[in-house]
Amino acid sequence: MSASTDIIDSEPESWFHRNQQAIAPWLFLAPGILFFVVYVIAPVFQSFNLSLYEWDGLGQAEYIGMRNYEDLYYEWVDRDAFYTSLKNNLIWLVLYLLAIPAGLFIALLLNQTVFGIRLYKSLFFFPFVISQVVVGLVFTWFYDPTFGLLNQMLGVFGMGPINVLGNEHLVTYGIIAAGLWPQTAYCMILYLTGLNAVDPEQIEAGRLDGAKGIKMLWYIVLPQLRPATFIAFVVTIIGALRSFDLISVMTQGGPFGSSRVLAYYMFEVALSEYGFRMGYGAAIAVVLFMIMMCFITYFLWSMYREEKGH
Amino acid sequence: MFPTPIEKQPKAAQITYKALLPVALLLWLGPLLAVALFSVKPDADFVNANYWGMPSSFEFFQNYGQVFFNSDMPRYMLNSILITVPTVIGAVALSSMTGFALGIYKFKSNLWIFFMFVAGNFVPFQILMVPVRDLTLDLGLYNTKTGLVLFHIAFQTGFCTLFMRNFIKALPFALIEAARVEGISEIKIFWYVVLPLMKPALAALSVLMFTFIWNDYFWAVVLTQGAESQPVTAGITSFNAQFRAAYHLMSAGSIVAALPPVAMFFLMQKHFIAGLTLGAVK
Amino acid sequence: MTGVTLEGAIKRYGQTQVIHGVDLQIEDGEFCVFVGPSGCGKSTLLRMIAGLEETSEGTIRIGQRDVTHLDPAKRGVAMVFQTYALYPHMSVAENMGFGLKMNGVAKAEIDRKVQEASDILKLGPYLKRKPKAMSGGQRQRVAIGRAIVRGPDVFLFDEPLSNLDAELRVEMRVEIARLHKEIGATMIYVTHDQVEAMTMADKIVVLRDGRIEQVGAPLELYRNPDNMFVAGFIGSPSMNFFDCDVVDGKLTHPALSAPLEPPAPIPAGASKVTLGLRPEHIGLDHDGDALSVDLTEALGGVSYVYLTASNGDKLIVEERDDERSTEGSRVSLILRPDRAMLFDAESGTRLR
Amino acid sequence: MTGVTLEGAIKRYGQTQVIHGVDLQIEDGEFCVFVGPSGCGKSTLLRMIAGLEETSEGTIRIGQRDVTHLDPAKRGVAMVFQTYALYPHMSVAENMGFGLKMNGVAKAEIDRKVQEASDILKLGPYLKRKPKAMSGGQRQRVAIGRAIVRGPDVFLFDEPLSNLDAELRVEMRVEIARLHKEIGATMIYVTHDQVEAMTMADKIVVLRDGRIEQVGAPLELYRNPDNMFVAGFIGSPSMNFFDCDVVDGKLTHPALSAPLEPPAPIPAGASKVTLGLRPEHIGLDHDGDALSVDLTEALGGVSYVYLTASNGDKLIVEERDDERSTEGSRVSLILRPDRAMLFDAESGTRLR
Amino acid sequence: QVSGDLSIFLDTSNPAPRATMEAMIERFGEKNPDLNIEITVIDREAYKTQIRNFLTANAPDVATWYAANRMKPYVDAGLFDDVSDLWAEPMFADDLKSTKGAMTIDGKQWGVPYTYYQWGVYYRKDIFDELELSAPTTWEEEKVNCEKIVASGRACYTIGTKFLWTAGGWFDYLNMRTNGYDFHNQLANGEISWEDDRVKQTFANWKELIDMGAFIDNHQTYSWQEALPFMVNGEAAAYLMGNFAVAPLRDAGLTDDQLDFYQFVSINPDVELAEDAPTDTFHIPSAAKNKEAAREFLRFVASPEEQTIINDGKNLGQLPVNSKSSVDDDKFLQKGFVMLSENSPGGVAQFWDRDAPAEMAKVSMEGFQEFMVKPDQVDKILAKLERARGRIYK
Ligand SMILES: Nc1ncnc2c1ncn2[C@@H]1O[C@H](COP(=O)(O)OP(=O)(O)OP(=O)(O)O)[C@@H](O)[C@H]1O
Ligand SMILES: Nc1ncnc2c1ncn2[C@@H]1O[C@H](COP(=O)(O)OP(=O)(O)OP(=O)(O)O)[C@@H](O)[C@H]1O
Ligand SMILES: [Mg+2]
Ligand SMILES: [Mg+2]
Repeated sequence: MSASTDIIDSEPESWFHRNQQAIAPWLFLAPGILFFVVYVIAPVFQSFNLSLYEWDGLGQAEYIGMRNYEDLYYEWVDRDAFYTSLKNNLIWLVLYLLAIPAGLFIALLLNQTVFGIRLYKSLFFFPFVISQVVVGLVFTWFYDPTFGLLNQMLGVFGMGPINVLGNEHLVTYGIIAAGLWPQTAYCMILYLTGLNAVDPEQIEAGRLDGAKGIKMLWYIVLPQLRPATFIAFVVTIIGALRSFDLISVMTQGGPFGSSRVLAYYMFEVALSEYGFRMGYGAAIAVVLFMIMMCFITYFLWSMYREEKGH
Repeated sequence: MFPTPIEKQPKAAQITYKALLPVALLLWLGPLLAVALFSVKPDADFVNANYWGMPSSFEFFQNYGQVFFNSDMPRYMLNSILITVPTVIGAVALSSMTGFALGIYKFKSNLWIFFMFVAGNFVPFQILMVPVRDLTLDLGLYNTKTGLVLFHIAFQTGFCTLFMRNFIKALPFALIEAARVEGISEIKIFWYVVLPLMKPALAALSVLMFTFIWNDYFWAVVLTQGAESQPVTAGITSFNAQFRAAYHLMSAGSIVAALPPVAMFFLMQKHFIAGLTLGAVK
Repeated sequence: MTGVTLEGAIKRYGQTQVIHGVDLQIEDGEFCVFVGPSGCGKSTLLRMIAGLEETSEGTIRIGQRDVTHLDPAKRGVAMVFQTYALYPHMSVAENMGFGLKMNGVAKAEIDRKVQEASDILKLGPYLKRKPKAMSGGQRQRVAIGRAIVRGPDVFLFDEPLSNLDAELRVEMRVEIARLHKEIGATMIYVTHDQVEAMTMADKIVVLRDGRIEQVGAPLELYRNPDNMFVAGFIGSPSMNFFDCDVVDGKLTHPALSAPLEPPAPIPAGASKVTLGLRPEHIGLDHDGDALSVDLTEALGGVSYVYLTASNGDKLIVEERDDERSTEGSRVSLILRPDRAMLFDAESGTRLR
Repeated sequence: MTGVTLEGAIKRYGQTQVIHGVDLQIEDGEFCVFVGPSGCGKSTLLRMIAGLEETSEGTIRIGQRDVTHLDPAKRGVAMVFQTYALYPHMSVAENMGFGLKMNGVAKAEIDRKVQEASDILKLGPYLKRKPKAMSGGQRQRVAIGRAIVRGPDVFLFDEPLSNLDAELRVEMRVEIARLHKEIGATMIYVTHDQVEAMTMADKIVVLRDGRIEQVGAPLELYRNPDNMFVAGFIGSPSMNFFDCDVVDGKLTHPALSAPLEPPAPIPAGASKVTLGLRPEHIGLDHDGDALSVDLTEALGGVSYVYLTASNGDKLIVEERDDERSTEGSRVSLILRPDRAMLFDAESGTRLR
Repeated sequence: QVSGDLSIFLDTSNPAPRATMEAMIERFGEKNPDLNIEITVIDREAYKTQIRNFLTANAPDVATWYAANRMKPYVDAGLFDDVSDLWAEPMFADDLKSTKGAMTIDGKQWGVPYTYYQWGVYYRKDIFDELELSAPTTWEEEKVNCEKIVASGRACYTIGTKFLWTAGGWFDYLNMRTNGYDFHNQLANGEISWEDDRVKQTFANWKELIDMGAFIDNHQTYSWQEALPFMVNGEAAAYLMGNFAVAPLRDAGLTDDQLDFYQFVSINPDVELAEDAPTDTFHIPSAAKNKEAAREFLRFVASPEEQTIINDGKNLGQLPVNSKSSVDDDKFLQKGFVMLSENSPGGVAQFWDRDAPAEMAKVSMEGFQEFMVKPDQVDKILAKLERARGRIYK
């Protein structure tokens, strides 16, 4: 076997070649970072800046300092739209989390190997694939006070019709229920894959230890589903804070603004028919961003720990 | 396996389970089935308050024909395709590169750049609304599919990078080292070694992106207007305005709008679910 | 009496039968090891005893109780898994006490028993730790502790040491042997490791394709195997087999310098038999010429010589101390006929 | 000349230094094995030679060339990884030819070289297969083939066999030894397997905490270790060490029935030394009374006896053939003084 | 004859008006064969948000919009072209005089109207006949009628307030009948407190109707179209709406024998009757590329012939803005025309959300909707509106 081949020639290397490993990552990153900075990172700061201005989107922006935030504060004090939006956002946050246990429940129901179960799983997952716009429409009809399926069913039980989307106390819950539908499906799939990854030997160890049913679930399975739960938690929180499509399609924030959330309110203020207070909208977005930032920080922090753990 | 496999349980439980499954499914998909039912009913059924009964006549072709030949629906669908496909290609291409860079190379700011993408992905996108709209206006891309595509690519790059980077990071690093020992340049490592290995991730991510983008409504409303460039999610609302209170047509329209992602899901189910769980986060 | 008795135990997965009617009696306090090639049904059999797999037919008795259809938790067995199967979210103490807690035992009682077990296994300092923060050997010890705490009649081990590295394996092996002596419970132990089986077992059960090939004490199997399978399976390096022709009542083979007096009577009419000789029972004559030395592997104290006969048959011979054959040289064999074994060429059963 | 020379090679990760100035000369065509406990820096050293880790200080030469800061590809080395690192999407032939193809070698040339390598490794029938469709041993052979195709001066192996099961490991071990003989290139091989090191190496490098403890031929290390670490590390079961008191120029220890004439001169003034004896170099006197038998492990051909001295020291003695000590009995040792070694009690260096 | 490209954005997305506009543009195209016309029809609701974008980004040559305050932000931002030159032409100066005021800001004209329409009460004559009622003219009659209708198990009025402005219509009428046209303008301009007693009186009147169950239930979930079936099915007897409601009602099967119209009743005899008659308009964006063709188009639209055609009963079914054109002999158009020209001494308002600034319109109409659901909360709602007034008219 010959010992030397053409690979080993000591011609002088180009600068690029020598520093390949240091430069390459930046070349690969450049387009992605460029796009991301221009369209995502910079706008975040622009929004912060804009929230100090009054601007109708047409003329010249006028610097007004913290006035937008003051206005928000007064809206809060007066229990006005901002208050409603923030309150509804909290309701969304809390109730949307129901998708997690619900998803777990369905996942447990479907984690079997009977004939056709694959089809069942995908059909149960189905709502997640559909656009929220369609989901919103579907649920609007479902809730329709005269012919909606809900009231037809209530009628069977002799209960009077309720106008879910027209009642300022029920409307948010009604929309959340619609949102829970696809979100539950999402959590379900996460849990199904999580359940797949549960160590069967631990289940067996648990059986030998006499843990059964709920006890098994609580003491052995759930702790192992922690990663799935964490992800479900993160996506649900994000989904709750971003909720826009459903509100826009189902109620447009109504009746009399009682189903607004921050995300919708800011759209309404900034870009809807009666809106175009860009700075004010930006201020609302900043508030929303701050809330989200808590969760982002938490998420990044746990990711950081994991990365360092390895 | 948890819960205990049903085969190991008493016969009675097995039968109950198997009987209950379809019932549960029907309840779960009830609202959708209702829409499907609506979409084949004649107009008359709604006038006669026959909302939930059997269709008095089966008007599948009539209703869907109306949607396809007598509305802007086909145009919206085409727009959706012209928006979704380039976005998917663009975002996946960009993020394969960023994912590669962040997953393979060790450099100081690696983790921070990665976190930038992740954090950006979770930003409530409403905060981007006003500046992005202005940017798009300034670029002269307002109300163009290109404007929408560019933004989607940029925004989705966050999620896709998270996804790709984690996938690439999980590849055996020895493969890269083996290639380096063989004197293969970094670009070629990316192209010939890593990219082929990412096929499952690429497939999963593409499918996932397809549904995300197809279903986008918010940005469609913010950055486009009119049948010329709006995708079907936004189109469906004006479609519904056109056929206000014509439930059979609205239902048919909704079903048509929902069809592509649903078809995608069923065809690529394996990839889709892999995508959700691999990437883990939306 | 808490021995384990299997009678005609059969296991089917759907159509395929994987355990074919096993009859086995394990005495109270015995250390019984299941060995056999991969896929022969060792784990399945063990799990049937544990109750983790249903028994399709036959009965399983623990002591006097028929447990064939009993719940695993009710059988009075404890199992130690290959992957330890510790609950990762519980501390060591919680892991060990979990079974008792599930059975509603009082807190104080649990603590006492956990303390007891951790004393036996020297786990005291680690009771508060999570399994993640422990080495493989420590984890396996916790898994054993968890079994001890439940005070079972029968301990079941499924390849408990195969995830450990060589050194730890030796250590834990000794530990388990000591434990058995200390608490004296019946133990059933699955392994594919020769050394473990030989050193730990009171009784070895050799399985093959879901059937028992032979049951016996380790050295009995080593010295007196019933068939070629057991002879080849027990002992490392494996026994050398020579397919000999029977000529005038003597055995001939290219590797043998001279026809050999058969070590056992040859059945009438047999023209072929298989001769078995262990590497340590063959010596080398360096003046001989029957075989060539392919390779010698010197491990320090011993070395193994790889030989090829003129008909291509390979064999391995052990050399000790400072004798070393050089590669490429030619040698012939010095046999110890008293240690040679004879097997039927076809069925592989031992001829005695 | 394509040996490998390391001069004062140092590796730091940030603040922590993991290789502390290694000087090593590996001759052209030599088979050199790195051994040492986990984390001692074997892989790091190998990867420094490959160029996959930067060398913080010192120089590395391959043949005459200083390659310390050269690109891995330019060093003329090929590496075989523990995990094979085959490109899963390429066929065997493509895997082997990939490096050449990427470097612009002509198709015909590639085919020729791949053919050549696959002939050496008997991979002919598998050239079209994907790695997935091959067994572990075959995969590792492909990985080696890939290395061969590049015709490197130096082959680097990082625990190439540790992912294989015991049988295959033996097979591949023999294969690599044969390969080395056939192509005669310099090979550096990292392993933690005693047997591999002993059987394959021309030269063993024993590492510990990033420093070389001893370099030498296998049997030399076995027979003539420089210090306690090497003596204990090489050989299985490990050498027994006795911490002896020096009384009147003789060695005393509770395990020894009588004071022992030291096998090597004791330094003036030393009151304690350590005596080392391998298990195979000790015999047992069953009429003695110095130690008690804890346990015997009978492996068939040999058995190991675990003994405890009156001061609690443990030791292991090998017994052969049919002698077997019974547990609980008392024995004393029969030493082979010519095989005994003496070590400084403090530093552990060999006293000769 | 003009040539080049002409791009027109329309918000007439409902089928009937859409067809009308498309036909009209086609006629314009026939007259100008060298002109390449492109039409974009945008959903009427969506149009309201999108106009800002396209006026700045990719402006068409002609766009529909609304008169009065509604066009002010765009005029102020310089997005609409000054078309005073058109209004100086004889046809505009003479024949369109009546709408000139609505098109004027800062003494200049910024667009050209193409239609307007009356508001009023459309009712089911057959039901009134069945209950032996006649069209009311006074508040008392109105309430008496309503009581009888409610007693018959029907609602007096259908309404869908999901998109809020329908409630604005009710407020406009009740307010203008209670306090008059000028008060309407002052309130819209933020010159009057929402907690003023006069405003409270308006709401008190409104509450009378609400309390007696005059309106259908769940109106907050319906759009105005979704509220039509109640009237068609006879579950409600009347609808306060613009004349554009006639077409869908007819389409739904109501004949002219069943459907009739009356002017909103007078409440406070001291104030003169005033009406809402919103004017729909065409504008030329400042950024238009083919302003010459655009002007030609506006002339075409305003011409008596076209005004006659597009506003006739088969098309828009509304009132022409050109005094030379003839009003269709459709009975509703006739009645409306007479009402606006002869029986509206107080003045003609555009509509609440066109006269009030957008933000105030939004907040107040939300208040109206809330009031219609929870009339007892009136004080709270008015306080809220008053706070909003303090914020908005700075
Ligand atoms: N769930 C199952 N369905 C069908 N066949 C199975 C199942 N589990 C095990 N088997 C089959 O039963 C046989 C025995 O498997 P078992 O796990 O008991 O082997 P083993 O002796 O423990 O092997 P190993 O040494 O590899 O652990 C194998 O042939 C296996 O393929
Ligand atoms: N990237 C790194 N950063 C910091 N320390 C490292 C890094 N890689 C290795 N080390 C340290 O260097 C030392 C040597 O590691 P190396 O992998 O060479 O050991 P090894 O001898 O190959 O061990 P093993 O037998 O377990 O493979 C270890 O203490 C390890 O912790
Ligand atoms: Mg097994
Ligand atoms: Mg290593």
